[in-house]
Amino acid sequence: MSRRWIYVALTAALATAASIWAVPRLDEPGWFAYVGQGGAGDGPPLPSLSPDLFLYPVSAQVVLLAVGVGLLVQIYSTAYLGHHPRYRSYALIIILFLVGMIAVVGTTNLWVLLVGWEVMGLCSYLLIGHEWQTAEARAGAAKAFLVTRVADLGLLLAILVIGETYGTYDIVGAQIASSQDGVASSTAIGLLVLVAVVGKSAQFPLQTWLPDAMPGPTPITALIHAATMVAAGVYLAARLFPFYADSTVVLTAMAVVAGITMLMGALFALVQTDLKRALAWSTVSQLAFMFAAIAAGDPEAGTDHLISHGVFKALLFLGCGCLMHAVGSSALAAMGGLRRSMPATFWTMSIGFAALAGVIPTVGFFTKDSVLHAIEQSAGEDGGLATGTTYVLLGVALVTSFVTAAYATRLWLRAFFGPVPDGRQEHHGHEAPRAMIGPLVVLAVATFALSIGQPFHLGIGVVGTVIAAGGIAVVVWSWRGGSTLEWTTRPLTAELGLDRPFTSWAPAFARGVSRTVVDLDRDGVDVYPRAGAGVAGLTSRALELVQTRNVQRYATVIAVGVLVLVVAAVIWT
Amino acid sequence: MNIPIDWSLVAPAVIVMVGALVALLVDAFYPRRTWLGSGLPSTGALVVAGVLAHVHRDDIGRLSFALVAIILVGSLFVVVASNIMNFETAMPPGEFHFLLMSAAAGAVLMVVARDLVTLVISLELLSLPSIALVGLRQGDKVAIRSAWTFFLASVVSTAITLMGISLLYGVTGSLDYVEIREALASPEVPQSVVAVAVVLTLVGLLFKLGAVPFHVWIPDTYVGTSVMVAGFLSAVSKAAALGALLILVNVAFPYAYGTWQPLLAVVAAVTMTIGNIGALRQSDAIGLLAWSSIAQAGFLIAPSVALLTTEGLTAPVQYLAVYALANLVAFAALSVVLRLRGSTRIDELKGMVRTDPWMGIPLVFAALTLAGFPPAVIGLVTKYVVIRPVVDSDHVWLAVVMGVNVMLGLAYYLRLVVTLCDQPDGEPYVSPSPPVSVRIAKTTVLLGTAGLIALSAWPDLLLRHLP
Amino acid sequence: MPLLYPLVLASALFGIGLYGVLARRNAVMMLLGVELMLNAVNLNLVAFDAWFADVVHSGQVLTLFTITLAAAEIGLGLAIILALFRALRTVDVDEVGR
Amino acid sequence: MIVTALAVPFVIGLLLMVGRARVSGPVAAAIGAAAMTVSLLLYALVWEGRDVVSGEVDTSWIEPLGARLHLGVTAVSWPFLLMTAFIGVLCCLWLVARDTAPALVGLVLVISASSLGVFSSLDLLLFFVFFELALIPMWFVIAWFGTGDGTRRAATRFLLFTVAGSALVLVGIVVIGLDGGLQVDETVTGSLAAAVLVCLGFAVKTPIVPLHTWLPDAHSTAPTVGSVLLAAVFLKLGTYGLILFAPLMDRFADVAPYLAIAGVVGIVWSGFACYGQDDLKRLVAYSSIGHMGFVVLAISTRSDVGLAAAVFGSVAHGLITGLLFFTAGSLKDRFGTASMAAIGRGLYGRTPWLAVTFVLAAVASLGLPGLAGFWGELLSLRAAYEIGDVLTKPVAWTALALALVGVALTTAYFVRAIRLVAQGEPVEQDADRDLDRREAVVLGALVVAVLVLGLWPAPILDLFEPFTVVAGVAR
Repeated sequence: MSRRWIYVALTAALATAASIWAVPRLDEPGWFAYVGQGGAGDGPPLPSLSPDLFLYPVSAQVVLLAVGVGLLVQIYSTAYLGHHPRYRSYALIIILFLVGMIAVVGTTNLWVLLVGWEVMGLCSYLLIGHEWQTAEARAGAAKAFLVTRVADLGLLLAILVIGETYGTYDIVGAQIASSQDGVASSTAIGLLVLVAVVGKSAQFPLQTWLPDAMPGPTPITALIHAATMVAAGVYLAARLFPFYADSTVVLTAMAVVAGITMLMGALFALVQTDLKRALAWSTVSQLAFMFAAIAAGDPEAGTDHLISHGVFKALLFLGCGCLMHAVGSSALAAMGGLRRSMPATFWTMSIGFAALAGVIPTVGFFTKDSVLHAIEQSAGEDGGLATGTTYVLLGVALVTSFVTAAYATRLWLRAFFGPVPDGRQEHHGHEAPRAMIGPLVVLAVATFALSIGQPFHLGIGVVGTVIAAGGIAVVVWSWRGGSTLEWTTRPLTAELGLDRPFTSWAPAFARGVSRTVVDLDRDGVDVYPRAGAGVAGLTSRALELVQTRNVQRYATVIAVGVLVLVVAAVIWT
Repeated sequence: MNIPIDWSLVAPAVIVMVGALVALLVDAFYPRRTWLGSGLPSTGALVVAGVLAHVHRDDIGRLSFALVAIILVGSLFVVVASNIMNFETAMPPGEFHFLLMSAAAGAVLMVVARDLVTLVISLELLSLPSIALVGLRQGDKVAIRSAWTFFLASVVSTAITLMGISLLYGVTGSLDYVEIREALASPEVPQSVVAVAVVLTLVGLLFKLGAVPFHVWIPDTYVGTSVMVAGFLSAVSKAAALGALLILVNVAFPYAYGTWQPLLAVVAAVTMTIGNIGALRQSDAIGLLAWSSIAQAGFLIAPSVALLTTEGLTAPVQYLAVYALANLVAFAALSVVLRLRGSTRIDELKGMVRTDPWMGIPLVFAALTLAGFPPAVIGLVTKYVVIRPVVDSDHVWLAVVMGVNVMLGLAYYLRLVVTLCDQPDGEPYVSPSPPVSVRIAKTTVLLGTAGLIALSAWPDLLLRHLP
Repeated sequence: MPLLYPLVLASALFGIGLYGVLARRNAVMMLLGVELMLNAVNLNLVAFDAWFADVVHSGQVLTLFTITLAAAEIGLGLAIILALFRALRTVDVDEVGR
Repeated sequence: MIVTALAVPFVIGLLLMVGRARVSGPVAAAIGAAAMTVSLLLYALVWEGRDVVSGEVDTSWIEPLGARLHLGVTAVSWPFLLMTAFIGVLCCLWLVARDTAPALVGLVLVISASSLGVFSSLDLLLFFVFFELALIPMWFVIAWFGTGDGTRRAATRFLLFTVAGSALVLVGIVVIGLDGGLQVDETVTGSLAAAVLVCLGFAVKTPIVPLHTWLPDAHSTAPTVGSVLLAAVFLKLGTYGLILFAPLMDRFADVAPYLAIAGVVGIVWSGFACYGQDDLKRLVAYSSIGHMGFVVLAISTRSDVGLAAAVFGSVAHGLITGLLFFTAGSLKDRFGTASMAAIGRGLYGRTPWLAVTFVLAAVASLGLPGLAGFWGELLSLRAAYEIGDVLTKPVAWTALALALVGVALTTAYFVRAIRLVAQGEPVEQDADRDLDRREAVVLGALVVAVLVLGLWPAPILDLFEPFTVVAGVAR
C-alpha cells in the first residue's frame, strides 16, 4: 500500500513544482503576447532541444489543469488499480505523460513541443494497452497510436514550414518575425496543423480511435482522453492560431470539421449503451465545440472551454470508474438505481452531467456560452469565416447543445435512477473507497469554483439555457412516460460505419499490399540476381560441353572465331 | 651478306639456350640421371641470363627488360619447383630441362623481337618445346592426348598467323616492325586487307595468351600435363605472348588502331567473362586455375586498348608480373599437394589452412591476389592499374565489364579460399617427413608468397620499378 | 605474271588445308592439312617477294624459315601421333578424343 | 593516434584468430572488448575540432597512382567512427559467453577495424582497400557462425552483391582518380560515368531497392553480432561512401533524382515488406532498408541539412538497429528462432525487461521524437522539403510525400510486431528467461545512447551548425 503512495508523492512533487511555476503566470497580461527573445535568421538552424520554457496565462491554466487532474487520477488509481500487478509501470507512465504535457504547454521551442506531443502519444498507447492481455485493448491501443501518429506528421511538416517561413523554430521568435515581415504560408501551416489536431483531438474524419481507446483503465481515460492529451490538440490549434488566422480556407475547413464532429459525436453519445463509450463520444463532440470557437476566430473561448471541459469530463470519467468499480461493467444495462447505494458518486456526477448539459451555474454553462457567443460575434466580421458559414456553424452548435443536454440527462437517468437490473445483487452497488471519492469531490467543487468570474452573454446565454432545458425536458418527459431510453437507431448505433475504413479497409489493404510486396520481393525483385546466376550456370555448363577433348571441334572453334573476328574487323575498318 | 646481330639483345636468350644444351649434355653423359644434375645448369643459365639482361637493360629497353625479367624469374621458379617431380621415373630430367629452357629461350626472344621473322621463329621455339613438355611424361595417356590437343591447336593458329604475316608482307613489303609502321602510315594501303592481316597476325599471340575463342586448348592441356608445366604455360608462355603482342602492336600497328582496338576490347571482355564463367563449375583446383588463367588473360588484354599510351603499355606488364607470381605460387603449392595427397580436387583441399598452414595460407593468398581482394592489396592495386588506361581511353563499358568480372571471379576464388579455411574432414593428414625435393618446392612457394605479401605491403615496389 | 594467280592458288591451298584439318578423321591427314596451309603461306610470301622485287628478300627468307618450321612441326606431330598410337592403338581423332 | 586506433583491434583480432586454440571464448571476448575500447577512446581523444582534419596522417604509398596513406578524422566521419567503435565494444561484450568461439571475436575485431579504416580514409584507394577488407571476414561470420539453413548461400549472396557493387565503385574511383586525383580533400570530377558508377555501387551496399535482396537473408541468418555489425556498421559503409563521394562529383546532380526516388520507394517497399514478416530478424533487416532510404534521400539533396541528416540518420540507425538486433538475438538465443509465431505472445508478462527493451527499440526505430531515430528522419524530410541544390521541386516533394507514407507504415509494422510479441495473453514457455547481466549491460548501454542522442542531439548536430566548411569534405 505504502509503495503506491510513492508514485502519488512523485506526482504531487511534480504538480507542486509546476504549480509554483505556473500560478504566478496566471495573472500575466496578454494572451500569448509577443514577449521574450528571438529573432529571424537567414534560415532555420538545425533543430535543438533547448527547453525554452515559458508560460503564458493560458498555458499556465492548462499546466495546472494537467497536473491537477494528473494528481487526482494518481490518487484515485491507488484505490482503483492499486492491486494491479503492473501498477508500477502504470503510475510511472502517468508521470512521464504529465512531463510530456508540460513540455507541450510550457515551451516555446517547437521541437520540444513535438517531443512532448509524441511522448504523450506513446504514453497514451502504452496506457490504453495496459490490459494487453485483452484483444480490445491491443486493438484500441494500436489504432490510437497509428491514427494519432499519422496525423502528427502534419505537425511535423507544419513545424518545418514555420521554420522555413520565419527562419526559426521558436514560436515566439516566429511570431515576432511574422509581426515584422507579415504572415506567410498561412494556409499551408494551418492545414497541416489542422491535420495534426484532427488526429490528436479525434475530430472527423479521424474520430474513431477515441471511443476505441476505452479499454484503457478508466482513470487514464479521465486523464488522457478528457483532460489533457486530446485537449492538447485544441491547445496547439490555439497556440499556433496567429500563424493561420488570416487564412479563410483553414478556418472554414476547421469550422466544417468542428460542425460535423460536434453533432455526430453528440448523436452517437445519445444512442450508446455503454456509459464510458458515450462519454468518449461526448468528449469528441465537446472538443469540436472548442474548435468551433477557434474557427470563429476566438481561440480564447476555445481554451476556456478546454479547461472547463477538462475538469467536468475528468469528473465524469472518474465517476464512471466508481460505477464500474461497483457493478463491474461500464454497460448502462448493468447500472440503474445506483442513486441510493452510491450517494457521493451520484451527487458529484450529477454536477458533472449538469456541467456537460450546460446548466447554470456550472462552469460548463459559462464556457459553452462563451463559445456560442464567439461564433455569433464572428458573423459579419472582416476576414475569418464567411457569414453564411458562421450561421450554419451556430445552428449546428445550438442543435448540438440540445442533443448534449439530452444525452447527459439520459445517461444520468439510466445510471442512477430506474430499476436495479436483475442480475445485480444489491450489495454490489456499494460506494467507492475514499481515495476515489475524494478526487470526485475536488473536481465537483472545481466545476463550480471555476465559474467564478466567467463572463456571461445575455442573449446567447438565454438561448443556450432554453435549448439545454429543452433537451433535458424532452428526455425527462420521455422517461416519465415510461421509456427505457434504449434508443437503438441502427445507423447511429453502428456509428455510421465510419469506423470501417480504419478497422477493416486499411488493415486489409496493408495486408494485401504487404503480401504482394513480400511475394514480389522474393519472386520479382530477386529475379535478376537469380537469373544472372542461372545464366552463368548454364553458360558454364555449355562451356563444359565444348570441352570435349575432340581436337577437331577445337580447331573448328578457332577457325570460326578467326572468321568472325576477320569479318568484324573488315566491317569496322 | 652481312647481317648485323645485336648481341646485347640476343645474349640472354642465347645463354638460356646454352643452358638448355648443357642440361641435355649433362644428362646424357652423367650416368645417374638425377633431377639436380640437369637442374643446376638450368638454374645457373637462367641466373646468368638475368644478370646479362640487367647489364644490357638499356639496350633492351625498359619494357622488354621487364618482360624478360618476368620470364626469367618465372622460368627459374618453375625449374626450382619442378624438383618436386624428381621421384617420377616417367619424367626424364634431361629432356624436361632442355625443353623447358628452350621454351624459355623462345619466350625471351619473343619479347625482344623487332621483326616478324624473329617473332615467328621465337614463337615456334616457345611452342614446340612446350608441346613436347606437355606430352613428356612417358606412358601417360592423358598427357599425350593433351599434347596432341595443344599441338594441333597450336599449329593451326601458327599457320593462320603466318598467313597474316604473309598478307602483311604483301601490303607493306617488309617484315620489320618499324618499316611496317611506316608503310601502314600511308593512306594508300588497302585498309580491309590490312585489317585482315592484322587480325590474322594477332591470332597466334592471342592463342598463346588463351584469349577466347582460342582458349579451348587450355583447360585440357593444363589438367592433362604435370602441374609445373601448366604453371609454366600459364605464367611464362603468357608473359611472352603478351609482351610480343604489346610490342608488335605498339611498334608496328599504331596506324591500324581502328582494327585492333575494338578487336582487343571485345576479345578482352569476352575472354574474361567466359573464363570466369567456365571456372564456376570446376571441381578440380587445376581446372579452376586453368579457367581463371583464361579470365586473367582478359584482364591482361583489356588495357591494351590504350596501347599507344605509356600507361597502356606498362599496366598490363605490372598486372602480368603479379598474376604470374601468384599463379606460379598456386601451381607450385598444388604440385606439392598433388605429390603428398595424390589429388588436386577442391574437396581434398578442405581445411588445409588449419592442417597445413604453410601450404594453405600461400594458396589462400595467391587466390586472393588473383581475385584482387584485400588483404592481397597488390591484386587489388593491379586491378586498379589495368582499369585505369581502359577508362582513360574512354572504354568505360569495358571497365564496367572488368568490374563485373571481378565479382564473377570472386565467386570461385571464394570457394577455393573458404574450402581451404574450412574445418577439415576426418583425420588431419600428417605427411611423413618430406623429402628434400618437397622442401625445395615448399620453399619456393613460401618465397613467392613472401614476395606477394611484400608487394601488398608496399605496392610502390612494383609499380615504380616495373617497367 | 599477275599477282592474282598465285594469291588465288594460295588461298585455295589454305582453304583446302583448313578443310583437311577440320574434316579428316585421321591424325596424319590432319597434319597434311596443316602442311598445305603452311605451303599456302610460302606461296604467298614468294609471290609478294617477287612482285615487290624485294632487295633484301625478306619474303623468301621467311619462306625458308617456314619450311624449316614446317619440318619441325611435322616431326613433332608425327612423334606425338606415334605416341598416341602406342597409347591408344588408334590415330582416329574421334577415338582419341573419347 | 589513428594508426594505433586501427592497429590495436586489427592485430589483436589476428592474434585471436591464430591463437584461437589457446584462449577461451569469454577471455577472448574480454580482450576484444578491451581492444575496441582502446580504439574508441583514441578516436574520441583524437578530435581537434570540426574545422580541421584531426589526427591527420599523410605519407606516401603508391606514388605512380597518386595514392597516399592518408588518414584523418573529419566532422563527417567522427560520428561514424565513434559509433562503429562503440558497436564493436558492445559486440565483444555480447560475446562474453561460455559458448563463444574465440575466432568469432577475432573476426569481429577485424571487421570493426576495417570499417574504422574506411571511415578514417581520406584517400579513395585506401578507402576502397578497407572497404573490401571486411567482406571476407564477414562471409566467415555469416557462414560459419550463422544459424539456420543456407547460411553459406546467404553469405555468398551477400559477398557477391557487395563485390559487384564495390567493383563498380572501383571503376568510379578510377575515373575520379584520373580526373582529379585520389585525395578526398582535393579531387573533383565532372564525369557522369563516375557519378553513375559510384552511386550504383554504393546503392548495393546501402542498400537501395531494388538492389537489396541480399540483405534480408544475410541479416537473418547471421549470428547476433554478425547481424549487428552488418546493420549498424556495414550499411553505413554504403551511406558514408555516398556522403563522401557526393561532393566530389559534379554530375551527382544527374543521378540524385533517381537516388532520391529509389530511396523513398525503398522506404515504402520495406514498410510493406515488414508488415508481412513473421521472422523478427528479417523484419528488422527490412526496416533497415527503409531507414537507409531516409539517409539516401537526405544525401541526394546534397545540401547542408541533408549532410547533417545523413550523418545523424546513419549513426542513429546504427545504434537503434544494433539494439533491435541484440534484442532479436536474445530472443533467438532463448527460443531458437526469431519467428514471432514461435516466440509467442505476451512477452510483457513472461520476460518483462526484454519486452520493454524491445518495445523501446521498436519505438525508437519508428522515429518517435525524443529518441535517436527521430532527428535523422526529420532532417531528411526537411532536406527534401528544402529541395537542396540538385533536386527539382516535383522530385523532392514526391519523395517527401512517399517518405511520409513510409513513416506511417513504419509505425504500423512496429505496432503490429509489438502486438504480436510483447502484448497478448502470455503462454509460458520453458525458455522464458529475462535478461541476464551480459545482455542487460549491452542493451542498457544502447538504450542510454539512444535516449541521450534523442534528447540531446546537439553533439552531432553541432558539427554541422552553423553550416560552414566541414573540414575534409570539399564543399
